[in-house]
Amino acid sequence: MIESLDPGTLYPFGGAALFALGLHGLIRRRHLILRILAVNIMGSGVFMVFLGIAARGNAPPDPVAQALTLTGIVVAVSATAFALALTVHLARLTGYAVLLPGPLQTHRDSHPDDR
Amino acid sequence: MNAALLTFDFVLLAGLLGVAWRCLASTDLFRAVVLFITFGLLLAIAWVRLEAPDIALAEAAIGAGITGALLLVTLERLKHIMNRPRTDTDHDPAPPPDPVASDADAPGAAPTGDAASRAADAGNAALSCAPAPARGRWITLVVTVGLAGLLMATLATQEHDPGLQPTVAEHMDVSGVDHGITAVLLNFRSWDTLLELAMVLLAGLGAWSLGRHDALPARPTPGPVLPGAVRLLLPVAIVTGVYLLWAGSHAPGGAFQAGAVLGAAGILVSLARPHELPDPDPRLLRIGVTAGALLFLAIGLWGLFAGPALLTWPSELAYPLILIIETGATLSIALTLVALFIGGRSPREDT
Amino acid sequence: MSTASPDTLIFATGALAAVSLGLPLLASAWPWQARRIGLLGLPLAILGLLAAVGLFLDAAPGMDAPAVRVGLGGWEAPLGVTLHLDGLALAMLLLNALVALAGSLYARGYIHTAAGERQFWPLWLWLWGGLNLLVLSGDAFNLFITLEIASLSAVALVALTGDTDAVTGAMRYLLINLLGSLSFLLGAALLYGEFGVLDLQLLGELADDGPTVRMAAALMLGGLLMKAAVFPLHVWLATAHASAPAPVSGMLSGMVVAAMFYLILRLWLLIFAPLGTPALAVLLGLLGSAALVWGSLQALRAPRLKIVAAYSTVAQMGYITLAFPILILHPAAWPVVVFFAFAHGLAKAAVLMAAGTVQKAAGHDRMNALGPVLRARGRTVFALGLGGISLMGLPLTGGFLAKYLLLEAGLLAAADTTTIMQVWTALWVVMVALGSLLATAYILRMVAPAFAAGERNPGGHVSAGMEWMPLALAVGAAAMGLAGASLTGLLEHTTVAA
Amino acid sequence: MIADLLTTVLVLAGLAFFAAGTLGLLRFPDVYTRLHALTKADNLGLGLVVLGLMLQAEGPAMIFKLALIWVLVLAAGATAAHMVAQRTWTHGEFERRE
Amino acid sequence: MNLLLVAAAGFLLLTILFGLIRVLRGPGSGDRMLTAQLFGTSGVGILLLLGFALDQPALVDVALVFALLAVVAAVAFVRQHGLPEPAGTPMHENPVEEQPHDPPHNPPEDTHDR
Repeated sequence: MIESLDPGTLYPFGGAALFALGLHGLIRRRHLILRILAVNIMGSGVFMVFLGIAARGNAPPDPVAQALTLTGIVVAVSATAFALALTVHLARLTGYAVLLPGPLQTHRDSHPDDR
Repeated sequence: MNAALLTFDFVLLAGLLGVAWRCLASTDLFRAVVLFITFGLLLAIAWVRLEAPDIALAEAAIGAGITGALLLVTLERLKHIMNRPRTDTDHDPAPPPDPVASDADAPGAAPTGDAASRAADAGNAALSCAPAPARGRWITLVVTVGLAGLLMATLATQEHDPGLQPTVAEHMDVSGVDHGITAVLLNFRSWDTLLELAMVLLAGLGAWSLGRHDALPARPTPGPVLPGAVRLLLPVAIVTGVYLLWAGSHAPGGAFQAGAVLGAAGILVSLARPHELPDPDPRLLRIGVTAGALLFLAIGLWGLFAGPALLTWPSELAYPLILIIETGATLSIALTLVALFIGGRSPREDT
Repeated sequence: MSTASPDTLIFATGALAAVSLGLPLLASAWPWQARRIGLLGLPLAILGLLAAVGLFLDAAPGMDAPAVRVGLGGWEAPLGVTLHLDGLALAMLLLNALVALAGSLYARGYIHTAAGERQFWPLWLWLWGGLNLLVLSGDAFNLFITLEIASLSAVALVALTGDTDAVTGAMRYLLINLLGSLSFLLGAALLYGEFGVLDLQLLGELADDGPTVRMAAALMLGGLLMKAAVFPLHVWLATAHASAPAPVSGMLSGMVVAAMFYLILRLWLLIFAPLGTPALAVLLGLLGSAALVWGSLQALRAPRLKIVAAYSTVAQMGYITLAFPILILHPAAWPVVVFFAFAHGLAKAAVLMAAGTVQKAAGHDRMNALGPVLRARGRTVFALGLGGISLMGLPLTGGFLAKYLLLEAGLLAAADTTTIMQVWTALWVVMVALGSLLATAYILRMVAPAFAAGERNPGGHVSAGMEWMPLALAVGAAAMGLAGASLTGLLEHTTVAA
Repeated sequence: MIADLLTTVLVLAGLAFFAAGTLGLLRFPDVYTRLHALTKADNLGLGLVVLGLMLQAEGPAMIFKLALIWVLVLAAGATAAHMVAQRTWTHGEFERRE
Repeated sequence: MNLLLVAAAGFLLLTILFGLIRVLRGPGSGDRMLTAQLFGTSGVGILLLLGFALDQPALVDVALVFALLAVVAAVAFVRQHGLPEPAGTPMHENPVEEQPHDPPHNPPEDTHDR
């Protein structure tokens, strides 16, 4: 059992667990900063699966999977940076950094003319 | 020996999952961010264990240097916005309820502790957030645990597949570099890398389109410590960035790691700001941010007309071409990361 | 052998990809001229595209494989990234070109502040370019990056208006997109783990019926269904589409949602078709029907023009989700999805841009106070009506053609299946008819104030482009009913897994 | 052989300082005392580990790189400790252990 | 020899996990920042030990980058960026002239967090 558990098989399991943990956090927590952290943790889970696949077996690691992970990390960083900028912008506008519940806030039935 | 490594892996994975869980379950944003920075550190060590030093390098440069600083400054901006006296009523007629009052009952939000640190964080009251709502707790838990189980079961059925490692090794001599990952990134799958540069640029454009950045006056510090540290770290960071860029062709390193290190150095200078930051002409800044991808595409077009397809490098010219592209990419990435850190477009652009 | 040698087609594919990336890059490097780059570059790119379609149509019969595959960087499939150009891809490129061109001419008048133009045009060209690259790409990981590019530019464009609803909608849209992209990437990672290959066509040949393919299908299609706002995951659509600038709403409802369904269709045709089970058919059918009913009811209730159009998108996406159960039983009917994408894309873009014109003229788009403006602006109301007719599916319009083909495929599928599936297929056919009825209701609700007598007040100034473009798109949606044959001809040359 | 023995001793000593640093961080009452624990782990803990590893290094380039890393960590530790202390001092009222 | 280095790396990893208690419990943000700084140093230590244990010299470069950037997070924590928006140019003025439908709705009634 010990030999079969080389990093190539162990870490993808960790990656799957991180993906699920991040998804749980993304659904449960409503503050935007925590949701962005949850998305990052999910991304790290996916990259751990990718790198686990690259490191399988005792052959030298697969450079294509590692290159894809590097590309994925840079894409994740830029998406996170933009998400943080959007969060600050939303906080400036509404005073809150949380997505208000309810599907649509733009129903104007509370508008004076409509009543 | 590999028993020791195996226990190391188990402890590392347990640590990663524990830190991630505590980070997402915390009711204080600052604690979540610090836990996330620790998560990035443990992640870099995990990439080392998976024999991927390049990715560990990128994770270190981006996790420690860029994401950590970006999150901390975002928290400061949120705190500044929340605590700002709501004089501008046109945006929000009713002032938002006082955060401390509404969250006083939140469990775990007000830990006991020594007065100084507590007082130091009086301003942090805006950074506490309510714990997750009670309803829907079990459904989400069942769904996510089920998903994790399914994923692990699927991964367990997959037996070892050599992947593309043999094919890459076969074509290494033609690729112009002799480090596998750089060959894949800049020769075999260069289209992915070009689109990824576009993605970094697009994030910069998106952040700029939202609004202008705050004023950035010089902020001299009372003591000599910060300027001294910046004076020491800046040259070393630049030299390390150039070294990583150069080493990319035959050892772990490359455009993104170098760009991230130079970007982190830029962020350090924009934070310390011993003297007025040079406010570049917005037109030059826009060209500088786009230069990396434009140069990459321009060189690629030559392949479209002469060679079999777009982005083809002739094998004898491959190494110099790849080096030029990597240099352009490094500068553009560093510039974009600093611009993303500063936040908005420069006020000079709209005058 | 074919007259136009394939290497002109290979050059054309490479050139299409280079232009789709080059234009946005130029606009980002020189935003002060971004508007001119857009207005000059887009028509030229579309002329190139038409030339490529011509080349493809007369070269395709002679080619053995019905697709042009270009290994970028000179590296063939397993190692390099391959562009994949076939009938389906060309059809979606055409749709993207039409909606983007109309949107650009519309945006010429809609956005007139210099600061606004500097921010709008680069992002707008990135959205168009990102969708082009998405349609051209034939590699799983490359699809992930193009999905991210298209989604990020769409989110930035939605947030451009800067008011509370727009930024809230944009944030919700961003989170859904990130979640969808990550699950797509995890699916691709699983496929790579099992088969060691990322190219879609090679994956199609290697894919068996094992747990990995099943799990990858769930993750990738689930992520894409989230981005395509299929019923249970559609929450983000109304806020984002209703509060975005009008040309962006047109592009989002017209092309972005259709591109996600294109990707679902592409993955279905190449890799995941053997996984289609009757149970999945029933599930998708129920989702589609629920979307149809729920979207139409919300559209009937919504107080604002743009929100009616946004909820009608949720409803019309129900049609495409309904097409898949029939596809599982009768695989040869897959062009129905493309017909729906075309008809809905053109019609919905026309309706949303017309709504934008009305909003610009009247200062608001609350429907109970739009009577005077609608009565005064004949062209815009005609565009609204004509687009609406195509959405309803009245005869001779594009919508009718798509619904007719769907019903025909439904009846064919019902002919040779078990009795239970026949009952379910009959239910889907009834739902399609019901959907048309509900669509008629909310379209007429939009246009009705124009026919009542009352004072006429054209409201604020609106540029010529904002009046003519919705009309042009609406006429295009209607004329598509007559051009069915050429679209079918184009779609014949598509790679479908053996 | 001697080198391996020396390395073992030095690395173990370094670990002792790391342990002391972590223990101090957990046990000390307030911010100002905790930062002393942190800086001990920095300069001595890592210093001894780096010294131990220098014996294993092949060329002078690696030895120089290890020394550079140690100097950088020293600078980082000192700067961070100073600034955190200054910020807590200015923002929080002075907390003295009666 | 390699066994010792790996064991040492494992020990440092354990010190990080123990240090987490201070991050979780630490009343003030200053404590948490200090702990993050200590983790940075322990991280450098682990990387160096693993670098020599698995003889991958590239890990020393990773440790170098970590050492270099450890101070950026601390400086970001200390140098608040909370500066007022530039005077007279509200941050979120609409670049695209969108007719404001009307003043935004009043804040939601139910309990919400920030």
